[in-house]
Amino acid sequence: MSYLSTVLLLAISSALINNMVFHFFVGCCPFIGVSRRVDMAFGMGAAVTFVVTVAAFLSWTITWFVLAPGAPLTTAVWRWLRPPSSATPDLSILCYLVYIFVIAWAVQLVEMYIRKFFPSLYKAFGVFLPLITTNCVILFVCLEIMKHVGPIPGSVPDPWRLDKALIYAVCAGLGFMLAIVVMAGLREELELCDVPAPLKGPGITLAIAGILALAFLGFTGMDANLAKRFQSSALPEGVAASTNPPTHAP
Amino acid sequence: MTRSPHGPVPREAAVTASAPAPVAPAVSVAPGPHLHAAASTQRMMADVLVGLAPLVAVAVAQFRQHALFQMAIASCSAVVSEWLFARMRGRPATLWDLSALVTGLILALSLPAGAPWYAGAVGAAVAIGLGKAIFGGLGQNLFNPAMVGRAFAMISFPAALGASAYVSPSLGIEAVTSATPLTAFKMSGQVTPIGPLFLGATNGSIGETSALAALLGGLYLCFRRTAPWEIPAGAILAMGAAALPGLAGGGTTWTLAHDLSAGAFMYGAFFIATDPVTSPLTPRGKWIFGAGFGLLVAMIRRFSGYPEGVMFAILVMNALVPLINRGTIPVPVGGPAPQTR
Amino acid sequence: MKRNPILDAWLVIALSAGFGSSLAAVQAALKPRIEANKLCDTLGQVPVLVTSATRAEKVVVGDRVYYRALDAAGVTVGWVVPASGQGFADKIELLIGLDATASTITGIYVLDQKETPGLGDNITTEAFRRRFLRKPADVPLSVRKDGAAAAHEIEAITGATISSESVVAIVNAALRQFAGQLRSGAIRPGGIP
Amino acid sequence: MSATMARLRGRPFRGGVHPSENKELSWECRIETLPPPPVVQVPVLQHTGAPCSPVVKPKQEVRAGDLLADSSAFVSAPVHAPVAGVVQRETVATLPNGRHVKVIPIQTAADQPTPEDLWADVYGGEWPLDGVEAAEPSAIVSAIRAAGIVGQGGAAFPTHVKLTPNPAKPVDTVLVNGCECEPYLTSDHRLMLEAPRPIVVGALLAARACGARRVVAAVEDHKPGASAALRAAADGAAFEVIELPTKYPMGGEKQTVRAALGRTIPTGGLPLDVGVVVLNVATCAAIARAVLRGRPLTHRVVTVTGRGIRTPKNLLVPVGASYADLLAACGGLAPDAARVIAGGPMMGFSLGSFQAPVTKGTSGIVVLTAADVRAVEETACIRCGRCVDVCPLNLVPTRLALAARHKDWTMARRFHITACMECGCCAWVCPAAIPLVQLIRTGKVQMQKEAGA
Amino acid sequence: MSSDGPTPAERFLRGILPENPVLRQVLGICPTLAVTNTMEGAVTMTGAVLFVLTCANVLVSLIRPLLKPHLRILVFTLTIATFVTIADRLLAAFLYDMSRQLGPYIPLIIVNCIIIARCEICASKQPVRTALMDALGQSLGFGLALCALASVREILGFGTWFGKWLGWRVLPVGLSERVWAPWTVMILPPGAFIALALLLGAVNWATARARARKEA
Repeated sequence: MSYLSTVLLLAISSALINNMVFHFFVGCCPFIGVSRRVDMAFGMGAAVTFVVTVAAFLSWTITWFVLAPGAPLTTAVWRWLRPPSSATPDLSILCYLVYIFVIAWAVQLVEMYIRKFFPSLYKAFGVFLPLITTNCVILFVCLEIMKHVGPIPGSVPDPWRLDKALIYAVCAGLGFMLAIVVMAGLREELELCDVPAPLKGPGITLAIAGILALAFLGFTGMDANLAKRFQSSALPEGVAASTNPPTHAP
Repeated sequence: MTRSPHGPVPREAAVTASAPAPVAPAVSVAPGPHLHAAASTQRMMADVLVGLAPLVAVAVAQFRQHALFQMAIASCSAVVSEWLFARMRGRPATLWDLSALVTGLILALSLPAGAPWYAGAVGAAVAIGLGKAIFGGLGQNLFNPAMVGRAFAMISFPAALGASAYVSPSLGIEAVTSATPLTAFKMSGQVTPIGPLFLGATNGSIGETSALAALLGGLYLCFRRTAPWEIPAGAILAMGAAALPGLAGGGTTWTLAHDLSAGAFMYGAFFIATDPVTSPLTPRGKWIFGAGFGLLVAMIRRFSGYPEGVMFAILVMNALVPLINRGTIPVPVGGPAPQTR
Repeated sequence: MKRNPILDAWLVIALSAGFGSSLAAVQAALKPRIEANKLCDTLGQVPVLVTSATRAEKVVVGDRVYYRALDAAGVTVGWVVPASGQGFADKIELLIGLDATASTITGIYVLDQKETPGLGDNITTEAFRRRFLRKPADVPLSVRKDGAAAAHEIEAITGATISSESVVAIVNAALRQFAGQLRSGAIRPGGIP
Repeated sequence: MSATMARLRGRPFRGGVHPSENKELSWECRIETLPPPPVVQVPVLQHTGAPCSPVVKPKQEVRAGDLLADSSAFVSAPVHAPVAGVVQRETVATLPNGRHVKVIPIQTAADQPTPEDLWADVYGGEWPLDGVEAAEPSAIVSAIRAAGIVGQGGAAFPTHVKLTPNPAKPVDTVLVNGCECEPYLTSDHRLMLEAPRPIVVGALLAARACGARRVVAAVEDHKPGASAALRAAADGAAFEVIELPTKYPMGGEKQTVRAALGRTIPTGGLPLDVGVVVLNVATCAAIARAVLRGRPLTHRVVTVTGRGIRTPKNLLVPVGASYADLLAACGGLAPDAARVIAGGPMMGFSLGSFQAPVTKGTSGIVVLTAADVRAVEETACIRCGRCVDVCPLNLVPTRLALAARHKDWTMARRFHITACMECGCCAWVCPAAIPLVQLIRTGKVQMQKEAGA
Repeated sequence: MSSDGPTPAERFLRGILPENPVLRQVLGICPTLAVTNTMEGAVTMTGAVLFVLTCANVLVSLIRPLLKPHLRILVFTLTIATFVTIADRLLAAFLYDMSRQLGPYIPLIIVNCIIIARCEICASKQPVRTALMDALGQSLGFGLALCALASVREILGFGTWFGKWLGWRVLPVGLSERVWAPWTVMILPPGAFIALALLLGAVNWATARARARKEA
């Protein structure tokens, strides 16, 4: 399978099939809170995508080099210290602590950077940035990356290098953005509807999310079938090339 | 005096003329225009019922009492739910606008002949409740109610509505002893001949088997302007476009014509996607909606775990309608209005 | 008045130190147990999959991992072959139990799957898994929709033919590979203490 | 030529509707002259623009054509006495559109011209073409201003304002609007048949005043008699007649200009922006009368029709006569009359009281029966999009109405609420019988108010 | 909130319904939806939240005189993350099945708005006893919402209640598929959203009714 198809599969899988909101339920708070207007939703989605990418980069790097069992930096320091016990150092218990600080720091960093260099962009979605610290999408993506980081070969089933982690983060962010923008469009419409009073606000939003989740179930299995398709389409070409008799044989 | 569902529209009360001698009769005062075309919501819904007639006929001819059973269950459940939910909100139930009946019937026609009673009943109740009532009733729902109900029932009862539910030899009907054409093609690459596929001598949901019947009824609706022709046209064109990279058709024997005639594509394009409430407002939006629907159907059929994608495609496109509407605000003749402030 | 940030943050530093040590303590206390749990996830199934086995040992051949099931006396009484492959919706992960000579299936267990709930996920039910019991491991299995007749046939779950076929295909592929390993001598066959 | 192309395509403008016309009710009725009623009430504001102040005092005697009220504002038009008589104390009347205006009542004097004399004075007699060449453009404009001429198609915009040359926006075409697209109404039709000559002369005078080279009359193709009469009356002068397909609202300025000339008036703009001046046929006739005979605009033709009136007629009436006078002259209301409308049934206003005076802009009175006014219960909008299909301006009426209902002015602006011309096509076609036009109209007013506040 | 606010007992009761974190404040929706397809998940999650919230509230309340405004949030985060890590390890050690089932939703407690909101609103300003009762009340309220949702979902979706731990069946075993079938959708994401939507609607409806009665 080519690199491009891997990317495509990861994108489809994380944005459509295993959509952050509709499949994993993460990011529900902003999904309900900041989905009143399309432009605001778009700002929120963009901000999340941006921060999640930065956070993914940082957390992958830290996990790979420091936190994961057998991380090279930690191991080096460990050897230099020459402790009496010979066990491999494992700092993975610190993961959650480190991630949440990485996220908080990334948010600060992004905020400062944007305020300084893109004031117009800051105006557009600066207000959402502080909210993102407690957005579960970011932490969820970091945790997902953690599952796939293993500096020791064979320690995790499907190890990701940095590129895959970043692609996953961007696609997860875009999936969140898709969900929240679609929801905002629907909610703008909803303001003109005569929704029963007890269901107004979060109630109807959740109900719509339910219907959307139903709709998104239609994509189930798409990644697997596409993967099969890519594999099989790669094969026959090779086979055809080798079995085709030369038509203009000398 | 009329009552608007959004609260009373301010109107001058009817005035009795205090006029000189020749003016005797009472005249009423109302805003213009004072003439009205002979169209009504009820008539549009009745049109849909007429359009559905060929499908119902094929369904009954092919699946006999099982088709009647499904239609009765779903229609009754829909009408009863409509009444119930209207009562719960303390609103008068508008059963005579026929919209609940249409929803029930459209749902029933998308069920397999052998579906158990609760599939239609739960589906129709959910269609009216979750699909319509919680949004405020007729005209305000954001998703096609019948498809919401169908999706809910299908995900709830995979054994009763999934691909395997279509094969039920115990019904004693020849058509349902083998898998539906789409399932047969997707799972084992088996191609149903185009003739029976188009005419409807195949297995499938009771209303979807005959592309011809759907085409006849659908053209009637388009001719009556009850259904916008742009949506089916867009869907068919998009399916055709999808055939170019092999998304539709795709096999050497499974052609574009197969994809167009198989499953609920025609039924969905003409009867479900054209639901005015949940489709875009402008012609341009309708083209986009139809094309998106066609593409999604092709994609889901080809790549997802499900053999058929009409229902999911409708729901996904429904969700996009507000964004489509937003992007296709027509420019007034003479250009956009100058911003005064 | 400028404040010293380090002094200012003394509380944070103190808390960090406290939390760090408590975490270290938790880690030290619980790590063995957690590791055991993780291992148990696979090995816990060994006695179920292979009768009379009490423990198992890991056999690594290249990038593949197999488990040799041992009885209390340390005699090889069977094998556990992990296998995975594409199902209807997503990946299916299985454990296949074999007898000591790797000729008969003694059990099958689904570690992970995301098949359609209520339909495809019936592959995890005992009723379905029992259909693999005492099936030959040296002949490719095949799926029948209407009751298994021959020895190498597995009856499909009603309405979930694809999931059933997927499981059978995964089993066939894994067993073929395992048999190859045995034949090539990469794995020391069982039955010999 | 784009106009020809537009006609060939048979789609002169987008949208539009075909309500049943019912013009046959008064189609054949020759214009009759209404005998002067005992009192006429002349409103001081009959036009778009600043109201006039009275220049006469109560008990003062006036002759027909004497100035009653005037204003120094540019966008305004004076009013004149339509009949000889004695001025009474001014009162206030409510016009059909709901506006309260000052009116100057005149007690009609005993001696009045005979109907024949009146007809001869207003539309009859000779209308020589050589007068056109002789007139100075500025003199034409001031004569029009002095005669108090306003557009007689409905909007009643002061005509001299349109014709005053504007160097920034040169005019090349005068378009004579003979499209009477409202159902039932036939006053313009009858005028074109019975007095085509003053229309032609008036149009040529207007063209000279504003410097237009081309004069085009647009008439719908269901009144071939009218276009033939205009062609005959043109008599070799540079006066084209174009037949346009019959469709409502062909008479709207934007639609007529688009259909006849293939030019699109920008939203919020005027025909002037595309070098066109649009004049109603009756306005043209009034211009001719004002310039050639020095007579002010005091009379106009009004159609009184509908199945709810006993004898439908086209009447030449003095401005200020009450609706009751007109109805009485037509035999009164039939027993099943259900609604009396000032103007056409699409854009007109229904009347609660018949005491209101006829103004320079009143084109007709339509009396509908209970059978015509189907009482349709308003139901929920099912977004069928028919209003979008018929909107001649390519708007989305259902959204505009929804926005107005929820006072969502952001959305109203996004969907260009201010572009709406309130022609009523959307409400006519709406299967749910939603009062779209009314909602949009009140929405526009409220939006303006809130923006101003 | 000033110190002369509600008494500890009142705070405890408030958390359960009038200020229920899920049903009234609509906080912590993510775990509410994710873990409620079985009662076991709901109970385990409640336990984890109870542990973290109680510990965090008590600790924050203890050190509240030392808190500096600009470092406050930092301290909260540090505290919460530590206790979540401990809870996570405890579950992995003693309830491995549930730990596997809940997966990332246990660490996601760190960013659960309920906890940081309680630290901020209550614990950083109130004495230990109040903070403790507040934590208990909020956790119980959270648990109540979770269990309500999980009951609906598990009963409709599987036809069982505490099916894994206690094996209680609500639908009779061997019921024919022609007569009735469990609603699979309820254990999938759409069912979670829809069930919570209806639950919120029902609670709002009941509250509005009660208020109307009181006023009448």
